[in-house]
Amino acid sequence: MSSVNILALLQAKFPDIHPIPQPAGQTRGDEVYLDVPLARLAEAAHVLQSDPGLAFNFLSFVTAVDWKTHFETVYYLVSTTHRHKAVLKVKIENRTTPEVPTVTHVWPSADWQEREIWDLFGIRITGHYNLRRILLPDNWEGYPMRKDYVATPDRYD
Amino acid sequence: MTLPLGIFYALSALMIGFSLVVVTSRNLFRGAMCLTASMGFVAAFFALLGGDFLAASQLLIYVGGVMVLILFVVMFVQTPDLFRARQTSVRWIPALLLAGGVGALFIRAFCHIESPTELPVLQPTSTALGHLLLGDMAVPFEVISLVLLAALVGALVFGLERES
Amino acid sequence: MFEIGPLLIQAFTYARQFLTTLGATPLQAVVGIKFLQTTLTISIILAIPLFLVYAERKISAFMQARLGPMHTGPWGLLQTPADTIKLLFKEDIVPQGADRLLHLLAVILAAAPVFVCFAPVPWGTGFPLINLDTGILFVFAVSGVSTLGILAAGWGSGNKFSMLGGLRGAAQMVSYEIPRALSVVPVVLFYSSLNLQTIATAQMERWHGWMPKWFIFYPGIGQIAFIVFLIASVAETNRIPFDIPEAESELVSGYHTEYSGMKFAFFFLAEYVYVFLSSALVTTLFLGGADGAAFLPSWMWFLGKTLLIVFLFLWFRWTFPRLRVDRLMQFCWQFLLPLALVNIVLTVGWMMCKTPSQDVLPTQAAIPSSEMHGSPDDAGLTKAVEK
Amino acid sequence: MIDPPLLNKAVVPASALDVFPTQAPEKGMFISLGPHHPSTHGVLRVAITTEGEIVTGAQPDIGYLHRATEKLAEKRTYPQIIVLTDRLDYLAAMTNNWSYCLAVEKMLNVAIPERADYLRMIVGELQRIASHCVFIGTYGIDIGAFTPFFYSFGRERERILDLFEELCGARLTYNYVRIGGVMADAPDGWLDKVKVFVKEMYAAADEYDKLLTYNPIFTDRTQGIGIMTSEVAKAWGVTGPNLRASGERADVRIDDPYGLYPRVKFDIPIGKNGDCWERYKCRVDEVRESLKIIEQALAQIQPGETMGKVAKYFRVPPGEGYGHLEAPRGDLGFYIISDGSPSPYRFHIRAPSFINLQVLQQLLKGWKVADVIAILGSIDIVLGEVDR
Amino acid sequence: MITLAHMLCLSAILFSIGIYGVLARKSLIAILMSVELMFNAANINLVAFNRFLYPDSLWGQGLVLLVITVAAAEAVVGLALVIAIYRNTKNLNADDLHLLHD
Repeated sequence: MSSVNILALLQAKFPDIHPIPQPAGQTRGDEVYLDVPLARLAEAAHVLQSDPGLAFNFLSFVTAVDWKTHFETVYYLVSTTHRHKAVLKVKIENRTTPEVPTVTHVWPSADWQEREIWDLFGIRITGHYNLRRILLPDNWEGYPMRKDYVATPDRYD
Repeated sequence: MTLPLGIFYALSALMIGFSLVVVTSRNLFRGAMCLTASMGFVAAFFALLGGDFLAASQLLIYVGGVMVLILFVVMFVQTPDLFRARQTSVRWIPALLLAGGVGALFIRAFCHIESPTELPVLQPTSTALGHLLLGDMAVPFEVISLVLLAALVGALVFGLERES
Repeated sequence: MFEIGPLLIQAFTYARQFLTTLGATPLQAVVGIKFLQTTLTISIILAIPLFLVYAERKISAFMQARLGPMHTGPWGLLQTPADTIKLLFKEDIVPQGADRLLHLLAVILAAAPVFVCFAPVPWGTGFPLINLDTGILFVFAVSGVSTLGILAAGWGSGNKFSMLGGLRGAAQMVSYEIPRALSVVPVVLFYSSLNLQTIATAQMERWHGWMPKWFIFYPGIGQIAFIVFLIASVAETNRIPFDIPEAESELVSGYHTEYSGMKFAFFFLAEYVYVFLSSALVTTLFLGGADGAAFLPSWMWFLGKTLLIVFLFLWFRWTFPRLRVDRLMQFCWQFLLPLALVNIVLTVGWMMCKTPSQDVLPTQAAIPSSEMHGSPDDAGLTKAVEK
Repeated sequence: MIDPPLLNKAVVPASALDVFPTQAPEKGMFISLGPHHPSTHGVLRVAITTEGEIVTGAQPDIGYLHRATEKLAEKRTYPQIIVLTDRLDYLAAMTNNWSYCLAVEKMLNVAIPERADYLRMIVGELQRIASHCVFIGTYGIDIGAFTPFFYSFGRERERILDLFEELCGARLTYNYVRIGGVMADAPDGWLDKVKVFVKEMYAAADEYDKLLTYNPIFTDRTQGIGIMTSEVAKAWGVTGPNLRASGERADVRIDDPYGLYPRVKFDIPIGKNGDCWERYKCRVDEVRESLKIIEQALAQIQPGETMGKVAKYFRVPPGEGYGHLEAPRGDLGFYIISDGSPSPYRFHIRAPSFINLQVLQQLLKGWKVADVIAILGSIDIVLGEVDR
Repeated sequence: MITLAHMLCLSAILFSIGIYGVLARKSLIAILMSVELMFNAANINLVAFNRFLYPDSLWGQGLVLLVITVAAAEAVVGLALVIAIYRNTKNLNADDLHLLHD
């Protein structure tokens, strides 16, 4: 399915979801890039997964990016039935207490990856059933993948 | 004291010691291990009294079978707090008196029993026991096998987990 | 041919006479000789694992496209002694949560019975070991004691994996003892004796003058009994494919997880001696014991057959995966046990057909008392004990 | 009691999963499997709660091998990152290199010389065989068979490592696939050696079948155990042989072709039920398919350049790129965001082992404790990639 | 020289230890174990009588074999009961088990 059809199907239900145009002079893949408002993510995820025309039944990966001014979470979706791909980007303006709703109800595969985002970026995943640090020790201070993270030298440095 | 009598007293002392641990120990597992040792000494007495087949059976059935079962159950049910709890009930004084009385009575009665001094040489008993069990004792033998079957079925029924 | 049996008997007779000339009473002399024999036997048995461990390492290496130990001594021959020395010097660790007494007792309980089990095994013609009338029953009874050692090890270590291993091990050993004992019943029925010496001697006859009358060659019955006994023996020794109690990939190391140093070594010693004992029993019960052509002495035949069965044990271990614990029990109760029972029925049927019914059971008088009785030594001991 | 087949047919909603258990449940037992346990394949800990023989909850606990690869990459130039990727899935470093290079090449938009692409395909498939050899051996050990390990790990994989050593000088961390091509052309006679190896590997695969695949004890322990339907697998993001064993014909080599895979013919072995045995069987069959691919690549490869036109020091144009390929353990992807500087602004790894491992939370439930190791082993994880 | 009296006194002591155990112990398993002690005391008696009074016959030993069998059956059923009780009440204290009492 072409990117136009995906957009049409989605925008019928969520008029505030927009495609992200390719910035001039920048490279990018052949996926459909969608800008999803933070508030609409949970509903949009449901529709993306259950709509037979979209049928994004496979969440390839979830990650986050620290843009210094704001955070962004990235969802890479694949439909194994229609063989099309989409990248959702959710902008999180609140930098002090960033929060994003979980998508584990829709795609269980987000489970640990969302925990990793919480662990490394400090973005609280609201509604996640088991939000604990996953890679770092439970008593770790700070969120190392943030750009402003200052590594405190330990005895190995 | 002759050598056999020395062996007898040594074995008796050990057996009684282990048996006492069985009824006094707080740790059930250790108690069961001591009971096992006690059973082994009973087998030794059987051997001393000429029951070679019997001694082997005692070892095979009691030590290798029944005691393993008991230890199994102990391992299933024993929780750490059971170690510390007193294992003796409040009735231990009357129980001690009763047991002592019965023991004293028996010993007093048995002390004066005369036994023959001339005994035949010990013979292997397996063949003769086989003939006895399937000959003169055939009826009790069969009845016992039925009892065993019933026990097996009963244990299975009790052991089945009821669907709640 | 070079038979050591008669030589040893001669030597022990001289030794007894020597003790008597020193002023010992007959009883003291008998006890002294028995002590000597026991010491000798135990020291021989203690050397078995040393050899078997090396054999296991080398054989498994050749099965697995590698060389095995090569550096310690020529072809790695000194590897096992070196390991023994290393284990002797290692620290003996007892976990904090362990029951210290049981932790120690378990090793003794697991390793000690196996030495006693060797008493009635006939190593060759005329070997001066104890000629027990209850031979095979005695071996089963005493080897059953080591189950307690496994349970005590599982409990005494204070570790969940150990406890699970101990429970599994005990359940497995108790279960497999049943088909193992039942598979021997046909042998006992045929030779109407529990005495291992009698069973071994009875197999020395020939069918049609050439075919050895070993029990394994009895059509049908012999093979089934042999297979059931062999499988149950592998299970009894806790080796792959039945090594559930010590399954490394599941239970870390089962009941000997918390053992180190020489205590650990003793579990292994017991395992290897059990392997040897089981093979010796297979040889005695099914392969005619020390029977063989005259160009080799009888004890060599016995040893050769035993080592062949030991090789089978090793071969199994390095070929098969491990059974799952519930399948293991299923296999025992639903396959081996019925098979052994059917075999007993077949045996009885065979015996009824072959002989007139009244002769199925030998009468007591038919057995000469000299045969029923042990060697002169035993008679002496029993008499002495009576006095 | 939980009925395992029922449980594993449908996706369990996340809310029905347990949080991390720290103590024994009221009825049952708490087993902490690992982190030092012989068959967790590294430093993985699985906290299991059981009721009798049945597993009622399982929570893998990871992070013991975390090396912050993603953070390290932000401080390194693009060619330097290849070295980091070697250390992710240390049993399949070639495909890691390749996947990363695919992502960067997409962003740079460089053309890869044909010979380099063929060499990549050959080493990639050899790497797949080597990785599956490790799986076959270690899975045998998990089930209790020791000998297959020495055949697959000590014999066949060793030969592949020898070939790699001859090719690039390293046996485990190759750094062979470079941005724009490969490090060096194959030495003289190397391709012939691969040809000889391929022939012998067919026989070896048959030998594994004899020793392990159709061994009654092995099939008894693995068939019908750890069943994962394709819905469950897809929902949990499982990829690679684990997904294919569930009956899904999903393979990046077909779905999203890269390199010169369109030029070769091969089958994708798929299973039906998605049990442990089929996950194992898929991998054994994949070894054969990889051999077919290598044979065709060897027939097609022509002499030529092995390095594209890439500057020694380069900057990647700003933007983002995602390159992925079919690694031995599944869909391995690298998501890179560049801001035009010599090092990436954000570097994310879609690690197949990490994502495959989370299905364990659902997969173990309802099976017997004795099956835990069989199921855990059949997922085939590498902790270097799980923890990154 | 071991006499009949020796053996009988020994078994009497063992038997009274068993009685004490049955009466004084709390745990059901311990009570079961004490019963086993009493069985064994009886067995020693039987074999001793056989040996000293009727040395030409084996009835005493045969009887002991039967007793051992019955004891094994008793232990199996008893332990099955213990397990069943434990499963239902999580308690094996004989003093606390009075389900039929009230």
